[in-house]
Amino acid sequence: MTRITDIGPPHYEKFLHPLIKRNYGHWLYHETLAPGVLCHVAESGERIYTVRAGSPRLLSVSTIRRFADLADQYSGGYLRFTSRHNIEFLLDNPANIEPLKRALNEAGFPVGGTNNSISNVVHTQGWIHCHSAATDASGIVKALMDRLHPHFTREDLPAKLRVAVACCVNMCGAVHCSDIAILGIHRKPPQIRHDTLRKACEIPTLIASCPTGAIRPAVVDGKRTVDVIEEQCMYCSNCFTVCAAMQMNDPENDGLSIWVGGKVSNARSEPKFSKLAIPFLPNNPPRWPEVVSAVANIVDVYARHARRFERLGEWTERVGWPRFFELTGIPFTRYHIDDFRYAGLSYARSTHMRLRP
Amino acid sequence: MTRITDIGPPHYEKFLHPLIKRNYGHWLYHETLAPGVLCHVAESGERIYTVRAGSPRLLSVSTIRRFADLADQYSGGYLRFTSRHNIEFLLDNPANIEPLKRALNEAGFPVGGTNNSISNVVHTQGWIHCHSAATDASGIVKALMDRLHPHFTREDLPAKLRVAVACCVNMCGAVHCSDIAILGIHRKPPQIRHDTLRKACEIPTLIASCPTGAIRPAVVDGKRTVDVIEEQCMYCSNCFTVCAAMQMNDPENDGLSIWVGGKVSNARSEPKFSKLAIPFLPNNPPRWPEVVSAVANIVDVYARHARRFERLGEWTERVGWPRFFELTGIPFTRYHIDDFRYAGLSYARSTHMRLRP
Amino acid sequence: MPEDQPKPTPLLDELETGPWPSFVTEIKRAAENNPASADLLGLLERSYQDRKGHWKHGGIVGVRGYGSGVIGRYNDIPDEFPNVAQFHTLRVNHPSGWFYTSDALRTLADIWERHGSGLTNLHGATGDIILLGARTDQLEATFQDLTAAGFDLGGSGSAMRTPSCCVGQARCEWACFDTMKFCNNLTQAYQDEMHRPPFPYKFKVKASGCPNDCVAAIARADLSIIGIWKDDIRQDDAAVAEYAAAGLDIARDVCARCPGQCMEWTGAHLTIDNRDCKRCMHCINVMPKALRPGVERGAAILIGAKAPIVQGALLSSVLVPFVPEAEIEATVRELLARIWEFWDEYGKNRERIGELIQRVGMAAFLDGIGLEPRPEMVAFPRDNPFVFFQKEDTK
Amino acid sequence: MPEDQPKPTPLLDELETGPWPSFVTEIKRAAENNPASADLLGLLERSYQDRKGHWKHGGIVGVRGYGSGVIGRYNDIPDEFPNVAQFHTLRVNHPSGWFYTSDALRTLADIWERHGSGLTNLHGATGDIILLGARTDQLEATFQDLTAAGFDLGGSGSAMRTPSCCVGQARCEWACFDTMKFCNNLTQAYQDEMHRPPFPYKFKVKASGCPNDCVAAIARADLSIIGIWKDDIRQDDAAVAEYAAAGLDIARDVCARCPGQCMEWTGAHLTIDNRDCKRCMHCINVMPKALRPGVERGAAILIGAKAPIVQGALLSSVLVPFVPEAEIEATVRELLARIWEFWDEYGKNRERIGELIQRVGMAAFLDGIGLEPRPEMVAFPRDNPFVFFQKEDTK
Ligand code: SRM
Ligand code: SRM
Ligand code: SRM
Ligand code: SRM
Ligand code: SF4
Ligand code: SF4
Ligand code: SF4
Ligand code: SF4
Ligand code: SF4
Ligand code: SF4
Ligand code: SF4
Ligand code: SF4
Repeated sequence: MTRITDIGPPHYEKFLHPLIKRNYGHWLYHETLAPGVLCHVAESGERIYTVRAGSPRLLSVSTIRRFADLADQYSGGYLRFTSRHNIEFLLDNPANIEPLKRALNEAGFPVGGTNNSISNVVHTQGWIHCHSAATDASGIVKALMDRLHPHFTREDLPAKLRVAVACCVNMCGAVHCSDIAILGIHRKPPQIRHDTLRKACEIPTLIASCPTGAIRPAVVDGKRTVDVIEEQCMYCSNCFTVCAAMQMNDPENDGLSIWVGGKVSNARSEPKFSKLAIPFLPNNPPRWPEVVSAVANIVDVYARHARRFERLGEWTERVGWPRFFELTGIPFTRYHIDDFRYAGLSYARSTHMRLRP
Repeated sequence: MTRITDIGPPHYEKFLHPLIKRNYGHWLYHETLAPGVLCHVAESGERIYTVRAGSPRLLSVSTIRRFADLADQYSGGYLRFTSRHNIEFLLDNPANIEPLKRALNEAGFPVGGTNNSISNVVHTQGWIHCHSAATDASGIVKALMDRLHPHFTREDLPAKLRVAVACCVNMCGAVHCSDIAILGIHRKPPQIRHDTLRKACEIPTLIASCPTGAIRPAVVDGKRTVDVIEEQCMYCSNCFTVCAAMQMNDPENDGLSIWVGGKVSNARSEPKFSKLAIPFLPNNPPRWPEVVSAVANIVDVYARHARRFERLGEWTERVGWPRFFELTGIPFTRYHIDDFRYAGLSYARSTHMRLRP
Repeated sequence: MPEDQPKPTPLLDELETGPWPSFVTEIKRAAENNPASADLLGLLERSYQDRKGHWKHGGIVGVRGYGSGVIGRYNDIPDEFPNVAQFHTLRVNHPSGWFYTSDALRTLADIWERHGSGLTNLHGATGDIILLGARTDQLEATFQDLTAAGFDLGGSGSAMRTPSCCVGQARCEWACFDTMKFCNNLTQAYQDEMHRPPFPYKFKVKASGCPNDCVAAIARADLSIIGIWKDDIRQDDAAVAEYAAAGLDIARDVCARCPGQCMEWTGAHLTIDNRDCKRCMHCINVMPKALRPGVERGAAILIGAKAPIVQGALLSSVLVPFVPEAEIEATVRELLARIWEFWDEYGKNRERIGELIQRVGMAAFLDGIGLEPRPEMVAFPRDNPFVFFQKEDTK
Repeated sequence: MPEDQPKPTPLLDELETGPWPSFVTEIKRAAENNPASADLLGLLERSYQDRKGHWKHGGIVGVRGYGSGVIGRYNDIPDEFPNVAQFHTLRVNHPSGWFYTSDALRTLADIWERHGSGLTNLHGATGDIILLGARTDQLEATFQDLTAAGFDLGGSGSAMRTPSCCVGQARCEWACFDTMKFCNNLTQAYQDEMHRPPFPYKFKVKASGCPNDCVAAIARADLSIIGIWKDDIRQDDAAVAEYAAAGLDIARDVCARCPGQCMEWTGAHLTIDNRDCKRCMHCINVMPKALRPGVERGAAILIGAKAPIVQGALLSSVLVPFVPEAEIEATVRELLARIWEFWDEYGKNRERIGELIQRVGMAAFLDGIGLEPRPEMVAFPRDNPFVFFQKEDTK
């Protein structure tokens, strides 16, 4: 058998529902029938029904097979996943909607995530697979969504609310542009394993890897190695990426920071980066209670105060960040003031102020 | 006689109109009676009338005496100057308004500059007095205001329009936050007078003065001097400020750039920097026709298209900069794209676009 | 082989309670007949106890002839967890739009049950099917089974990464171009660049059918293709009236939120000054039955997004304001060739294209790839007066 | 002494035509009986011909015991224009608010006719009375005449510069504090810092009575004091109705332009949700008879504005969001002491305070001067994830 290479992925057409194929590019409008249930109407008058369910993203083959079975039973075998890791069944028969919803709920997969809800949490590997992780990702998502899932199954928020978790500042996923982002961080300079460093790493490459120039050559026990100027280290872990002897993990000092007000869409306002809300919360598995209640609090405050169709960052921009800190009760600290390249542009350069808290 | 020092300026109270003294801090509202004529009404019911006239700022003692005479005649001897170098006569008797206006007009000082007009042009020394000037200032202002003065004597613009001229990038005056700013610029690296450099300047200080590191030590004819890496020079003149042997003046390459859309006030929008409209126009005394018509064109386009109470920068932000370039006919070039510290933040980071010119 | 008695995992067990579907349950399901998954559970419990990860740097592992598609991974206490001593993931290129049939999913499940941990991510943050954890000696076999079934690996390392796209014209009325066709064609066109890393660093392409940007292209793709239209929003007055009748506050919730400040609702009639419309989608989003993008459709091409490491995060910025639908693919391919050439010549090692543009300046980059500067490329023209004039413009 | 026949100045003569008052006419007036002004005219004509300036670097000139207040100036063709071979300007501190009596102006005119060119700027961009051009040997005499008449020099060089302020409570209903009193007191308090340059670079203070900022404090003062109020806008409904009746489109021209998005006009009644008001002044500006700032008045203190040389222009940013009227002066003086101490310790030569803050970071600066961080100080909290944690906050 000749070895097959570079064939790329299977062509998507093979996987399209016949109704979709017929109406491809000819959709007219859509309606929401219930949270998690959409109906897209084609120019031809045909309708495709979508039932969306939450997924833990980390799926065993047995669950995959279960999804396949559900698809066979209710959607002619057609299904897809979304850009936020939800699963969507594509039905031509509306009579199958309720049975499918029941089956999904029984199997433990909540239906929802559409429109002005909290959809699935985009997240990363964490302790499941990544060497770089300052925290776990899946566990935080599970703990958080156990608390927030009513906002998944109901469309009860002013606008879409996108939550994301990244287990380190590499920020795999669009964490930097999320309504609420939970970010694993280090808070101590690398601990250097001088014994293994020489063998494992090239010292010049290592020194060059540090964006702040905190790493310099040193001699320890007569051997060439490096040391780190502590004040200059911003715990970015870039040195660890190029050299495993620069250990970043530190159970006491690693933890989570919370960022808010980012968005991706161009709807109304331009895309925005998330901004720091809480600089540090402890890494507290298995349920990260500090993180969960901090996020739930922010969601509550937002839900109560924002106007209709106002994303979290649009709300904070309208009412002002001081109001955000006041309403959430989160203390404003020196860490909230930027000190990076563009810091100056984040200072308040006007007298536009709401002076009565 | 003992030498008097450190007495500071005379106390302003000595110079206040008695009506002003009586109502100091107790003003209720104001009205505009005509362009250049304001009436401030005090809580007491008393009224002070202000007649404002344009001034060239550069005044001979004989003109100063003339103003003093006019004040004696019409405003009890009380007058002031504004933060934009206009002169204001303070009258308690409204019957004097018209005679004063006539007298001012006869003397060649136009009355106006209030509300939605072009007020006086804030400007700097230019060839009158400054060693650093890439152009003259007073001459440009005169030529420009000869053209724009109807906008001074009438309040016929959508909002205030503040014009400023600075004769070099030191930008004395609030040129960087003006609706329209005219800026004298160099476009060539300094010509080094190697003969005088050694005597006149300290080489290390000189090298350190260059923000881009373009200056390096060199030896010419066996003498220690410096040279300039041309590609790295941004013609900022900072080296010339510390060392006169770094000559910047160059009649062919010095000239003017035009900047638009800045503002200072917090009214409606936050204060803004002016943005580049035209990277270069030639230095063409005595009337700088290219500059005058470029600015007049921008004023015209603004006056025709902006909404009421919309400053120039607020208008461009609403309709978008592409529209500004289209309507004014000014070509958009590589020079309009920033390449300084914050450049990245000036790129268009959304799809918010008006696609039909 | 699993041990007779699975190690207790009290911390993880806690995460099997509660309404949200549990990844712990998934691992346990896989662990039922897979020793690697069982050890993964144990190792993860250890991380939960120790509050730190137990994975080490991956070495270079992969399949024959490919330089990417596999992330090597080893744990740091292999004696205790030997079945995950090697636990490499395969990134399998997903079908555009993440559409599947039940059979396709079963095929993947079967292959992965045979060769790996039985655990997956559907999907990875870049979009790949992540097959989560295999021994080195299983990589090639998995690969061969995958290609036999019509699947191939995605990108990793300093390569073209697996492109992704929104559902687009398959199920969305707003898609201004065929994102799935575009994505699939592009993926096929750059198989070599995906599988044999040729670049200074990673390069990602994502395509969204409209400015809602449902694949977050503007935030996380080096080249972001976002559908947009040029002409007027199509408007159905009767349907507008329906929304109003149904209680939508059009003045407050639509017009007042329009960033173009170009909508007016008289209480009976809606007018849009389309010239000032910023194509933000908001009014269309709120009234999908009444408003639709225009018919002169195409895409905007933006460049340079990335995560913060190490010079700060970037959003993509406008490179080409509008390309008509029919020309998108050709334009992108032409651009990619020029961009990659420039990057190859001037990019430093581990420098994303967005960082390179920031370093050399947008104008120099445009010169380099032969594009004219356009005002749509900037949010505003420069406000700093230090202009580097070019020799040819001076005397 | 003027030559018998003044040199022809055809280029400058051109600038005596046209409706705007002519500076050339002013120079000619002065030149009538002043040889320096006559030579200035000639030298300027030469600049107009050559299209370049003819002034050289000024040396250190001044009056006894002062390190500032005089800008030295020499021309580069002194043989041709000997009467402006030395042409130094004196910066004379203006009375706060630029108020004068006719007598005061005449006194200044007389002094300057005696000792200098007879030319002035009313006023310089910092606010001083500029006496434009004197020989070195006249500086001390001018100074003594000035002080005898109750005037003194302003600042120059690395000194406290002449503070300035808007007309404020003298003639403006919106002034939230007494800018003129503040400005005058401050000027008197820092005579030493003004006259004997003690700093790394220049330091400017400007005070505006309200957010309209009529002295551009936020754009060009190292310390910007801007009046503001804390409570509700005072509203006179009858007067609002008058404006509406007179044709003002309150919905479009006022409410829709309100950056706080907190105004509503029903067609009959105006409501302001004052909690969300950003104190921008717009509605008050448009309807001065109907709306007024509240009664709980004071000022915001902002720091750091400067022109672009050489790290880019800066606008001042919020340091203290609100100080009640009665405490403004004391607060500013206390702050100045701490700011100058910090600047003295950490500032580099020719580094403005705003640049220093950018270099060391706002947080470090606040630590240094003993102020607590407040959310009003930032437009938005940081978006970059690289936080330098302090030792005391970690374990
Ligand atoms: C299925 C999916 C695309 C895909 O190819 O997988 C999708 C599908 C739709 N999106 Fe989306 N969006 C999807 C991810 C996104 C993302 C990306 C993300 O979240 O990472 C965004 C950008 C989010 C952001 O700004 O941070 C996104 C921003 C929107 C918006 C703009 C919302 C806003 O007001 O900012 C709309 C318009 C709306 O909902 O009114 C929208 C609207 C829609 C519509 C209504 C489009 C249509 O007519 O079919 C679709 C159903 C919406 C729904 O879920 O309520 N979609 N949508 C993605 C579902 C993710 C999920 O499982 O929740
Ligand atoms: C006299 C003066 C203060 C002084 O102490 O000298 C002054 C006086 C007044 N200003 Fe001003 N402003 C004065 C310079 C400024 C400046 C500074 C500058 O131009 O360099 C600004 C900031 C300009 C900017 O944003 O670039 C300024 C921004 C305003 C504004 C806000 C305008 C806006 O919409 O952005 C107002 C409100 C208005 O006019 O509606 C205002 C309003 C006023 C009022 C109506 C205040 C009042 O109730 O008395 C005064 C008469 C206004 C007029 O000229 O129409 N004043 N005003 C200054 C006159 C300058 C001149 O001769 O033209
Ligand atoms: C698997 C995945 C996370 C996930 O759980 O889904 C992932 C995992 C890793 N990413 Fe990522 N990235 C993944 C999507 C992303 C994304 C999102 C995207 O592509 O849309 C980003 C942000 C966008 C971007 O590219 O900037 C992202 C930004 C990074 C970065 C920062 C790159 C930068 O230039 O800022 C790194 C660090 C690096 O390259 O050295 C990184 C590095 C890594 C490494 C290879 C760790 C490392 O330092 O070598 C991680 C391997 C984990 C593991 O053991 O499996 N990953 N990474 C995602 C890829 C799955 C897939 O192929 O579908
Ligand atoms: C006279 C005046 C311009 C005018 O025609 O009104 C002036 C004239 C000079 N300025 Fe200025 N500046 C004048 C107000 C300003 C202002 C406006 C202000 O104070 O409100 C600014 C912008 C605000 C600021 O301070 O940033 C200003 C920013 C500069 C700078 C840039 C400083 C910076 O940090 O960016 C320089 C360059 C320097 O200090 O080396 C400078 C330097 C100079 C020097 C001393 C030239 C030099 O390089 O040594 C000029 C002397 C000209 C001469 O021969 O008389 N001048 N200068 C103004 C002072 C008159 C007065 O006392 O009333
Ligand atoms: S965010 Fe960091 S720790 Fe998490 S998967 Fe990406 S690289 Fe690994
Ligand atoms: S963590 Fe980052 S800042 Fe700290 S030493 Fe390593 S590379 Fe440098
Ligand atoms: S702007 Fe430049 S040339 Fe003009 S006065 Fe100021 S320093 Fe001199
Ligand atoms: S003009 Fe500015 S950039 Fe050029 S050499 Fe002089 S100091 Fe350097
Ligand atoms: S990006 Fe636009 S076209 Fe694509 S799915 Fe989202 S809304 Fe539809
Ligand atoms: S698409 Fe956005 S900008 Fe255009 S009319 Fe609708 S709301 Fe306004
Ligand atoms: S700043 Fe305010 S208080 Fe001062 S003059 Fe201007 S409008 Fe009046
Ligand atoms: S002062 Fe400005 S923000 Fe406040 S209500 Fe008036 S317009 Fe709105």
